[in-house]
Formats: sequence, structure tokens, C-alpha cells
Amino acid sequence: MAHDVHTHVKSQTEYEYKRRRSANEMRGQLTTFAIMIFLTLIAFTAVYAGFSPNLVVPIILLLAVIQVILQLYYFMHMSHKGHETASMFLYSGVIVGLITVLTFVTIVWW
Amino acid sequence: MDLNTKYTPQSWPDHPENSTLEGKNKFVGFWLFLGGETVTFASLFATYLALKNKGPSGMEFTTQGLFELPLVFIMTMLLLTSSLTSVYAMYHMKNYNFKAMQAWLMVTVLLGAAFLGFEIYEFSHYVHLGFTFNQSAFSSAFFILVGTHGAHVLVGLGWIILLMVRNAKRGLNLYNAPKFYLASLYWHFIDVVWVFIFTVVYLMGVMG
Amino acid sequence: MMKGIKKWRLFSLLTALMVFLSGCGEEHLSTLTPAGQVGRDQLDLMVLSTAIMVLVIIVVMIVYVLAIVKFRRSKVGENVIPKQVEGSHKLELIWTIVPIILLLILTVPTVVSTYKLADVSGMDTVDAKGNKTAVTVNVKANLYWWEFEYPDLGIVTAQELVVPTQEKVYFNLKAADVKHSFWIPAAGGKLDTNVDNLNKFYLTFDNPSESLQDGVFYGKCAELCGPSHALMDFKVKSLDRDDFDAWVADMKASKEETPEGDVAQQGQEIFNTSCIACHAVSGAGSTGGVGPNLATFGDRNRVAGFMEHTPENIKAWISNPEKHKPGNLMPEPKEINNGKDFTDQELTALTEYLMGLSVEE
Amino acid sequence: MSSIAQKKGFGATLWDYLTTVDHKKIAILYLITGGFFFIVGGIEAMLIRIQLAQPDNDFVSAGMFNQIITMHGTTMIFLAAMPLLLGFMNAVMPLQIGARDVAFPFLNSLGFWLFFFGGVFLNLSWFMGGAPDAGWTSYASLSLASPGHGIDFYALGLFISGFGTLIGGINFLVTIINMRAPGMTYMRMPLFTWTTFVASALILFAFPPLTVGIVFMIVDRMFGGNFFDHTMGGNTIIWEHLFWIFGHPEVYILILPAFGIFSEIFPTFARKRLFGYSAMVFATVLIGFLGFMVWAHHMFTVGMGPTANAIFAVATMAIAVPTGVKIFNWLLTMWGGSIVFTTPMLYAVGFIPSFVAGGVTGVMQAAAPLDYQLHDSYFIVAHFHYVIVGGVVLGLLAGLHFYWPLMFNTMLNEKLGKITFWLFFIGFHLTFFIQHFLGLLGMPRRVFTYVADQGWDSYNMISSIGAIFMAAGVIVLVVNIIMTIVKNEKVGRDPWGDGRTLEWALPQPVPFYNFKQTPLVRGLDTFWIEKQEGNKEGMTYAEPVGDIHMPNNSFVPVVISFGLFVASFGALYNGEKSWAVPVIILGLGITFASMIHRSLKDDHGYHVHKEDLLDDKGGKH
Ligand code: HEA
Ligand code: HEA
Ligand SMILES: [Cu+2]
Repeated sequence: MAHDVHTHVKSQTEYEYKRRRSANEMRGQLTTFAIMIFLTLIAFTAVYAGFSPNLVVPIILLLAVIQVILQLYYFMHMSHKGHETASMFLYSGVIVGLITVLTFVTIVWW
Repeated sequence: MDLNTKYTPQSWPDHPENSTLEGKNKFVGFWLFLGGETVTFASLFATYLALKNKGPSGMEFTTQGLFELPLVFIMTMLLLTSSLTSVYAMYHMKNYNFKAMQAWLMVTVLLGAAFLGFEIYEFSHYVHLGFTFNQSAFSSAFFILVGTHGAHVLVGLGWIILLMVRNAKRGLNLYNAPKFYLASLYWHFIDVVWVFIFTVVYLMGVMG
Repeated sequence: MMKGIKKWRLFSLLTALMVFLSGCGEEHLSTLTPAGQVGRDQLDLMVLSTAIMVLVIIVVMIVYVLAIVKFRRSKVGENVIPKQVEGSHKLELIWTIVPIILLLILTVPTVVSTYKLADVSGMDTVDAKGNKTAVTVNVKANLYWWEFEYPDLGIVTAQELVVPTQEKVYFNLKAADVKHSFWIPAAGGKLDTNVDNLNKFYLTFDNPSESLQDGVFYGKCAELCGPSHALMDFKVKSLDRDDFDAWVADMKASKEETPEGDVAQQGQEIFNTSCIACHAVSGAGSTGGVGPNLATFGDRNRVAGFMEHTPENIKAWISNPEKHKPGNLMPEPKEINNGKDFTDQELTALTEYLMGLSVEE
Repeated sequence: MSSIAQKKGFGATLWDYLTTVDHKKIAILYLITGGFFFIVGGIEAMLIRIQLAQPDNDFVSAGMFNQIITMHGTTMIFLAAMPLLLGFMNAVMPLQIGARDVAFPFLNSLGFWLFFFGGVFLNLSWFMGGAPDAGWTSYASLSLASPGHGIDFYALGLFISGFGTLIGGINFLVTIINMRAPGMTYMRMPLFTWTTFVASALILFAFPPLTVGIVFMIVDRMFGGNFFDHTMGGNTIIWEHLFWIFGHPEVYILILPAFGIFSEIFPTFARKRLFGYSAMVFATVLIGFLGFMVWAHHMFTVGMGPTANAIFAVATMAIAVPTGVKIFNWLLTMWGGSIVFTTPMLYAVGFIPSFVAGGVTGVMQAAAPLDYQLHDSYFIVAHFHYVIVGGVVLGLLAGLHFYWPLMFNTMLNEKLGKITFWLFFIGFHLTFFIQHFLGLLGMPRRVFTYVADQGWDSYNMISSIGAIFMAAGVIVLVVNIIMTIVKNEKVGRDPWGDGRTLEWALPQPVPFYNFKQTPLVRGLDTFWIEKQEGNKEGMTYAEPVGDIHMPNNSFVPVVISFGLFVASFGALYNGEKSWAVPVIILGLGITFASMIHRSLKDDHGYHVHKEDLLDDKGGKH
């Protein structure tokens, strides 16, 4: 197996382009972060506001799912290519996990 | 891989985390591990949900009586922010800026440690109330779920610190870049789990 | 021609199977000789699924035998390179769809009887006077013995369940210590007795059990529960409704019986100092005994659920329970008899007394 | 057992194996340890059958019997069948896909040693106050009530060895994902590699629930937790769910690699390519997927309610379909081929009717109302020995004969091999066929004895006689192995003459770096293609000869595992002996210190230089 990495020295423009691109991406990450904080705030206030749990529970669960998707796809770069296997296995785990949770809240009693 | 190769920002690859075979293997292997971790935590959550508020007859502890949101909110903010700082660290890693990366990791570690400190405070508070690990099925399930997450935070901190120390002199290379990257993935995953903990355990808890 | 052979084979195999099966069941114990509707439903499912499975096996075996007979190298030739066939969509489709059809045939009765057998709504029906119409038994499984309480009738017994025939008998199942499982093979499938919840189901019995080899059906614990799990047997007596009502009345009346004869009376005294703390001797009452209720002891078919009902075995049991049922909770004589073993004479007296405990005339 | 190693002297060889990170040597370690545990589990099985041969037998006591069945089940599943399969995966899979090693050689070794120390720990219970006695399923109410330390050994032992298995699973997955030779697309992978892939994925998702369940058991028994204590609000059904969420996929973890082995054997000895390759791959994946949806069929009598029972019944039956696809594709592989009955092929041919018989009884059990009768009776024992012995063990024995020349460059004696097969095969059917009827006649499983005259006596005797045949078969096998090792007749490359996949193209003994040059894969059954085209070397290369990078040996995995082994003793005696907590700390200290030691050191391995490769000595070692 080829263990030596072929180092490729970028030209100045290439390099600057790359720097700019990742700086842009980093700004995107900041937005993601802001959204996450915002979602958290909504979740906490929704609970504080004291609406009926039947309403709030689905909402905060949904917010949590959105927030996790942001983490996974942006902070953990799952949106980048090369993550096909990664996401396949992660989702398989999620499916198994969901089935587990589902049974435990339905057919485990008392 | 030749370790003696010295990189410059210009020659540093775009994806240092998986530009070697070892890196690729680690990268894929770690994601698979996270898939397994998902199932681990799902099992813990499932058990917690099944045992929530269950205890010996006449138990006075309930999620509603026990949990206090302000503390949880602060903890959540700390952990979320630490997630962002580790993104910054990886940003500088990709730019081959070792010093900045170490600095951001340092911030991450501090935030994580603060989080852990609050968690320890919270646990000891419960223990003082008499809500100990052995008190009921509910307490066992609670401490195991949240404690397992806490243990992950601890391991994450240890891991990042170890990496920072061992590489302080070596600097960045293609042998340790994947390790930094994985540590940050791990850190994000801890945050993912926490999002569900604060939602399912605390928020849904105070609502009863 | 080919088809004819297949049919003939199927038929002969099935008959052979049936002969084999019917030839070797003990009527009081075998799942193949159902005592009531529940067992029959389950046997029907058994026969249907067996038929499907035999069909599957036959098909597989035909292809299999032909393949290994026709295509052995000694026949085909040493140096032949067979055609490297990639596959066949048509065949794949056939052996996907045919099994699906077979499974659907099995699925329908499966689902139907799953719901049917789980229907315990009849448990709570009451007649005009507000009395429960059906017999309900609360089964409590203890480490190696069974308690049967009839909450609506105010009686309780142990080790030998008594049920009426020709009607649904409902059960509430629970374990007192660790998990067990309640199984009367001839009457129908089992249900677990968990420690943390109540399970409910019903069974039916067509005929009185009198005509059976021992006059009773055999019941088993089917869930590993400790060293003597194997010995946690119980017996079931089915009586027609009149006899059952009579038995219930006798049970209710079984309060204070004075034993007949000196020996038995002496036995009662010993019993009252050593054994009464755990064993009740009256059938009227409710659950809660530390040990099995002995009101019907004299009528029983077995000692401790599995030993033949002889005076020798009763003595053997009392003088050393641990030897016969390892891990059971009955104290050794020394612990209940002022630190001494029972003498032969005392054992005889106890036996006499116990044999006299009877509600049946 | 390369000849180089033998010349080095015993101590050096031992050290070599203790520190090795070479997948081929780790495979041998798995084979030896798994084989040893198979004999142990087999001896336990013989004790069971002796005890049950006649009614009212008192060959072993009641408590002892429960320990024996528990250890028989646990040993056979966790310490024999699974490690043996992991052994074959290690030995064969990297060679099949043209890799130099697995993705993480160090972790590979760590996985083995965790399994090893876990298994040893579990079996130490025999000598330290009694083995676990609550059945291999260790249902919570009984396992919490069980006195002594047996269950603690069970929980801690499986905890440690479970981590080993998990590591192994991840390792194989990454290897297959990242390290296939050029041209080896997913749809060109040999079926054994495919089944390794799916089985490893099942390991990845099935072991976490088991681990979680075991942690609950450990804290409940040793650290005052309340998960399963219903007086404290706990719930025993949680254990049952967690165990079976793991337990059912586990049986497919066992059977799929065995399917893979057979899928290699049929084409080889029928000289015909696997019929319906893509359907086979699809069926494998589907079985793996469905395997996670059906676990509650072990719990039909628990009282989950009719809806849950019906759903799980139907889901379970669905698995018959993809399994049937596999069976018919194997039959059609033989059809039109040129079949030669070597020992491995005998096993493969014996497997088909045996497994189908076991599979269809599984479908019968899936019919929930019928299962109310069958559950926990000897019918179940018959079912799972038909699928496990008739499927997995026949697969292991087939694989042993088939891959022996690949692993050791010698060939097991064919005549003895066939004697083993017939003894084992006849004994197997004799033992277990009759048990179906025992179940139907009302005999519960896990009984240490039974009262005479319930219609079970002669059946049990027949069953026990069958077990003797199996034992005789295994003894002949052991003799065969010893004779083969003593004779040591080398056989060289492609000993079966009809090898189809890449592993048979390698020179024998396989060099420690596997492939001098990375091969180029030009289709399914690469080696067959090259042979048909008259390529003497058996491979086309994807790269010129160059330096090969190899990982260094390491003793650290042994130390890490040993640390956990030590800590387990502390946990076991927690709250009972004053030295318990210090021992936990000491053990974990050893483990963490060695892990930190490992990560602080840069370990870049070494290179085998081109010149050494060309003069055919193969560098150092
Ligand atoms: C390698 C191990 C293995 C395998 C492969 C299987 C395969 C299957 N098993 Fe089994 N099983 C066990 C190991 C295994 N099992 C063990 C160890 C236990 C007991 C654990 C314990 O309690 O200790 C158990 C218990 C068990 C139970 C619980 C019984 C009980 O305790 O009450 C059930 C119930 O549904 C079941 C079902 C099945 C089914 C449907 C399959 C299917 O996958 C089988 C599919 C195969 C076929 C059906 C044959 C080939 C198909 C065709 C030729 C096509 C046409 C077929 C039809 C149309 C039917 N198994
Ligand atoms: C991989 C799994 C596996 C394998 C291979 C086997 C193999 C065998 N098993 Fe079993 N078995 C289980 C898994 C397995 N089993 C499980 C999970 C249980 C359930 C446990 C529980 O209830 O909790 C069980 C339970 C079980 C029971 C039921 C116990 C009970 O419920 O009371 C019985 C009874 O007959 C039995 C018998 C056998 C026999 C005769 C073999 C034979 O095939 C064994 C063949 C092997 C040998 C015979 C080896 C012989 C070796 C020698 C004689 C020594 C030679 C020595 C030298 C040369 C040094 N097994
Ligand atoms: Cu299963």
C-alpha cells in the first residue's frame, strides 16, 4: 500500500483561494453556532413558559434533532463528501437505537 | 509516510486528517465507533425512560422536584461553546497553524472542565439531598446515563490534553493530524449526546 | 408423474409423522394430545406449520439429491470445466415469491390466534348479581412450589390446581421471588410469571381428568429458577362444573377439622408447634403463605410436587427436604423442632396427620 | 507455525506470538484458544448428556448442573464459536481482498487479548467458588438472586471479552472499506469477505446493548444499583430486552460467516462460480438488517401483549426468505457443476439439510401461539443446536479443513477428516433430532433431572448416545491435527487445485507482508480468471515492487488486557474484601498507563526494503 503521501505544493493563488474558502466556511460555522444557541434558547423558554407538555415535548424533541443535525453536518463535516460510509453506519446506529427506545417506552411496563 | 517532511501552509494537504492510509483508517474506524456509541447511548436513554421516576414505594424524588434548569442552561452553553472552539481549532489545523490550534484546544479544554465541574457540583448536590446512586431505580438510571456522558467528557478532556502535551514539541504532521481531528469529532459527539440529555432528561423532566 | 410421486411422498411422510407422534405422547403431559381449545388451537398451528415445513424440506431435498447424484465429478468427468453460470433472475424470483406465499399462509392463523389467545376480557364479566361469571385463579410461583388462589371464591390451595371443565379458566400470574413460567403442556402453552407485573391468560379443559393415568394433568415450571427448577412440578385436576362447585364448598368448609385417631392427633400437635408458622391447613382464605397450603394434602397426587404420594416419601421429605429439592426454603427439622431431628415416631404421627388433611370425601 | 518461527526456539516463538500484530498469527491464536474452549464446552455438553441419559440420575448435583449448562452455552457461543470465526476472518479476509494486513494491527492484537483474558477470567469461576448458574441468558431476577460470585464472573468476563469482539468488528469493517486492492469493488468481493463485513456490522451494533446490560448487571450486583430490583423500582424485563437485542443479532453473527465459508467451498469443489452472486450479497445484507427487528421472538411468553407478539412473529418469519434464497443459490451452484467430495465439501453438503431442518423449526417457533408451547422446552434446544451445530459448527469444521493449508501449508488427512465428518454428522442428528419430540412431549429445558415414566426416558438415552458419536468425531479430529503437525508435509500454493479467490494465489507459506506487490483485481474469482488465462503467477499486479511498510510488534495489548483482568478481581470482591478497591485502581492503573505509554510514543513501524523483497528472503523476521 502506498504509504508515502505525494506532497503537493500549492501555488500562491491556489493557496489564497483555499484560505479564503475555509475562512468563508468558518463564518458559516459561526452562523451554525448562532442557530444552535437560538434553538437551545427556544427550547428552554418553551419549557419555562409552561405550555402543555403535549405541545412542548414534540417541539423540543424536534429542536434537539435539528440541532444535532447541524452538529453532525457542519461541525462534524458530514456534509462534505467522503462521509458516505460514515453516515451509513451512523444512521444504522440511529435506526437500531430508535427501535430500542421505541420498545422501551412501549412494551416495558411499570 | 516520511515524518521528517516539513510542511508549510502551502504544502499542507487540504484534508490532513485522511491523506494517509492510517489517517483514512482512523477516520472511518472512528465514525463506525460513533455508530456503536449511538446504540450505547440509545440503550441508556431507553432504560432511563423506562425507569424514570420509578423507585421504592413512597419515593419522594421526581424529575420535577429534582432538576433545576438554570444550572443545566449554563452547562449547555458551556458545552455548545466548547464545540465551536474545537471547530476553530480544526480550522487552524487545516491552515497548518499549530499555535492557534493549540490555543483553541486549550479554550475547549477549559470550557469542558468547567462543564464537568458543574456536573460534579450537581451530582454532589443530589447526593446531599439523599438522591444517591443506590437510592432507587430512577437514581441509578439517571446517574448511569448522565454519568456515562460525564465520563465521556472526562475521557475527551484527557485525550485532548494528552495530544496537546505530546505534540507540543513535535508540531503538526500527518501522523498526528488525524488524531487531533478524531479528538474533535469525539468532542462534537459528546455535545450531540448532551443535546438529547438536556432535552430528554432535564427539559422533559421538569415538565413531568 | 413427477407430481404424483411428490404428492405420494408428502402424504406418506405426513402419515409416518402422525403415527410416530400419536404413538408416543402421554395424554396428561403431551402437547400433542390437547386437553382443551387452547391446546387444540396451538396444535392446529403446529400441524399447519409442520406441513409447510415438510413441504419446504421435500423440495429442497429433491433438488439437493439430484444435484449431488447427477453432478459428481466421477460422473461428469475429471477434467471438465463446467459452464460458469452467473445466475437466473427467473429462479431468484420463484424462490423469493413461493416462500413468501407459504409464510403468508402461516402468518394469518398466527396473528389471529395471537389475539384470540390474549383475550382475557371475559375475566371481568359479571352476572346480574355482580358476581364474576368465570373462574379466575391467581397463580403465585414461589421457589419450587405453586400457590393457587381463587379470589372470587375465597379459597386457596397449593401444588394441585383444580379447575372446572368446559369453560374458560382465567389466570393471573405472578412470581414471588424470581421469575418462573407456568406451563400445563396438555392444556396449552405457557406464560411467564414475572416478578414485576401481572400476566393474564386463559386455558380450557374439555373433560374431567379422572380418566387420565394419574387422574391429573402435569404442570411444569418452564423458566430456569434455581437448582430445583426441574422439580417444580404441579398437578392439575379438572372436574366438571358440579364436582368443582362441590369441591369449592368443601374447601370453604375445611376450617377446623379434628383429626381422627390418636396418632394423627399427636401429629397435629407436632404440626402446630413446628409447621404451622409456614403452612396453613385450611383451604378458606387468601394468598400469603410462606409455604404451601396443606388443606388438600391428603388428596394429592404427589409429595412436594414430584415424589410419589407414599408415607415413606412424606417422611423422607420432612426429615430432609434439602436432599430432595436442593435450594428449597423449607427448614430442616432441627431448625423447627428445638434443634432435634424428628424421631421415627414423630414422623409417623405427622404423616398420619397430613394424610388425613383432605377436602374430598 | 512458520518454519522460521520454529527455528527460533520456544521462548522466542512464545514472545513472538505474545507481541505479534500480524493478522495471520493472530488468526492462529484465535484458532488455538477457540479450539481449546470448544473442547471445554464440548466436555461440558458431554456432562449434560451423561446426567440426562437416564431419569433420576445423580451424576452431578442440581446446582452443579446449572453451572454446567450456563458455562456450556456461554463458552460455546462467546469463547468458542465466535473467536473461531474471528480467527478465520483474520486468516482469510485480508488475503481475499489483497490487503497487507488489517486496518489496525495493534487493535487486532488488543482485541484478541481482551477476549483471551475475558475468557480465562470467566472460566476461573470454576476454581473460585462456583461458575455462573443462571443460564447463558442470565435473566435478571435469577441472576440477582444467585448467591456466590458466579454471575459476577459472567458479567465481568463477558464485559472484557465483549470489548475485544467489538474492536475486532470495527477493525474488519475498516479493513474492508479502506484496504481492498485496486479493482476489488464491493460487488467483486468474495462472499466470505461480504459475510465478514455484515457480521462485523452486526457486532458493532449488537454488542453495545449487551455491554450496557452487563454494566447494569455489574452495578446491581457489585455496586448497589437498582436497575433490575423491582422492589426499588427496577425492571427485570429491561435485561431481557437488552440481552436479546444483542442475542438475536448474535446468532447471525455466528451463522453469516459460516455461510460465507460455505459460499467459498461450494464453488471451489463444484468448479463453478457461485450461482446468483448479487442475490447472495443482497440476502446477506438483508438478513443482517432484519436481524435487528426480531429479538422479541425470544420473549413471546413474557407478556408483551398480542400486538407486540404479532409484529415480532411476522418480522421473524420474514428472515426465512433471504435465507431460503441462499440455500437455493447454493443448490444451484452445485447444479451443473463437477462436484468432488473432499472433506470440506462433505461438511458443506451435510450442512444444507441440517440447517434447513433447523431453520424451519425456527419459523415454527416464530408463530407466537405455537411458541407458547415450544418456548423453554427441548424443542428450542433442538432448534438451536440444529442451526448452530448443523450450521455454525459444520461451517467451522469445514473451514478448518479448507483453510488449514492456507494457514499452515500442510493438509489435514482426508481419510481421518471424512471419518470425523461421518461420526460427527450421524451423532449430531442422533442427539438433536429426537429432542424435538422431547419438547413436544412436555420436557422443559434446563432441567437437571426428570422423573421416570413421563415418556422421555428412551429418547434421552438415544440423545446421549448421539453425543458420544460427536465426541468420538472430535477426538479423531484432534488426532488428525496432531498427526498433521508431526508429519509436517508441505503442500504449497493452491493445494485444492480449484482455488478461485485471491488468497489461494499467494505463495506458500504466505510471506509476513502477504503481497509483495499489490494485486490488481480483474473480476469476481480473480485467481480463477488468472488461471483460466494461463497466468502462472496467479496475479496481475497493480504496482511495481517497492518498499513495504510494516507495523512493529507490541507487548502493550497484553498489558492493557491484563490490567482489566486484574481490575475485575477487585470489582468482583467489592464491598467484601478490603483489598478490592485498591485492586480495581491498580488494574485500571496498569491499563491506562499502558495506553498512555502507547500514545505518547511515536510508533511508525518499519520498512521492508525493495532489495530484500527481490532477493526473496523477505526482510527481517
Ligand atoms: C446460528 C444460530 C441461529 C440461527 C441461524 C437461527 C435462525 C432462526 N431462528 Fe433461532 N435461535 C438460536 C439460534 C439461531 N437461530 C438460539 C441459540 C436460540 C435460543 C436461545 C436461548 O433461548 O437460549 C434460538 C431461539 C429462537 C426462537 C425463540 C424460541 C423460544 O425460546 O421460544 C425463535 C422464535 O422465533 C427462533 C427463530 C429463528 C428463525 C425464524 C430463524 C431463521 O433465521 C431461520 C431461517 C432459515 C430457514 C427458514 C431455512 C431455509 C429457508 C428455506 C429453505 C426457504 C423456505 C422456507 C420457508 C418458507 C419456511 N429462534
Ligand atoms: C455454539 C454453540 C453450541 C454448541 C456447539 C453446542 C454443542 C452441544 N450442545 Fe449445547 N447449548 C448451547 C450452545 C451450543 N451447544 C447453548 C447456548 C445452550 C443453552 C444454555 C442455557 O440453557 O443457558 C446449550 C444447551 C445444551 C443442552 C440443554 C441443556 C439444558 O437445557 O438443560 C444440551 C443437552 O443436550 C446441549 C448439548 C450439546 C451437545 C451434545 C453438543 C455437542 O455438539 C458438543 C460436541 C463437542 C464435543 C462432544 C467435544 C468433545 C470433546 C471431548 C470429548 C474431549 C476430547 C478431548 C481431548 C481430545 C483433549 N446443549
Ligand atoms: Cu432469535
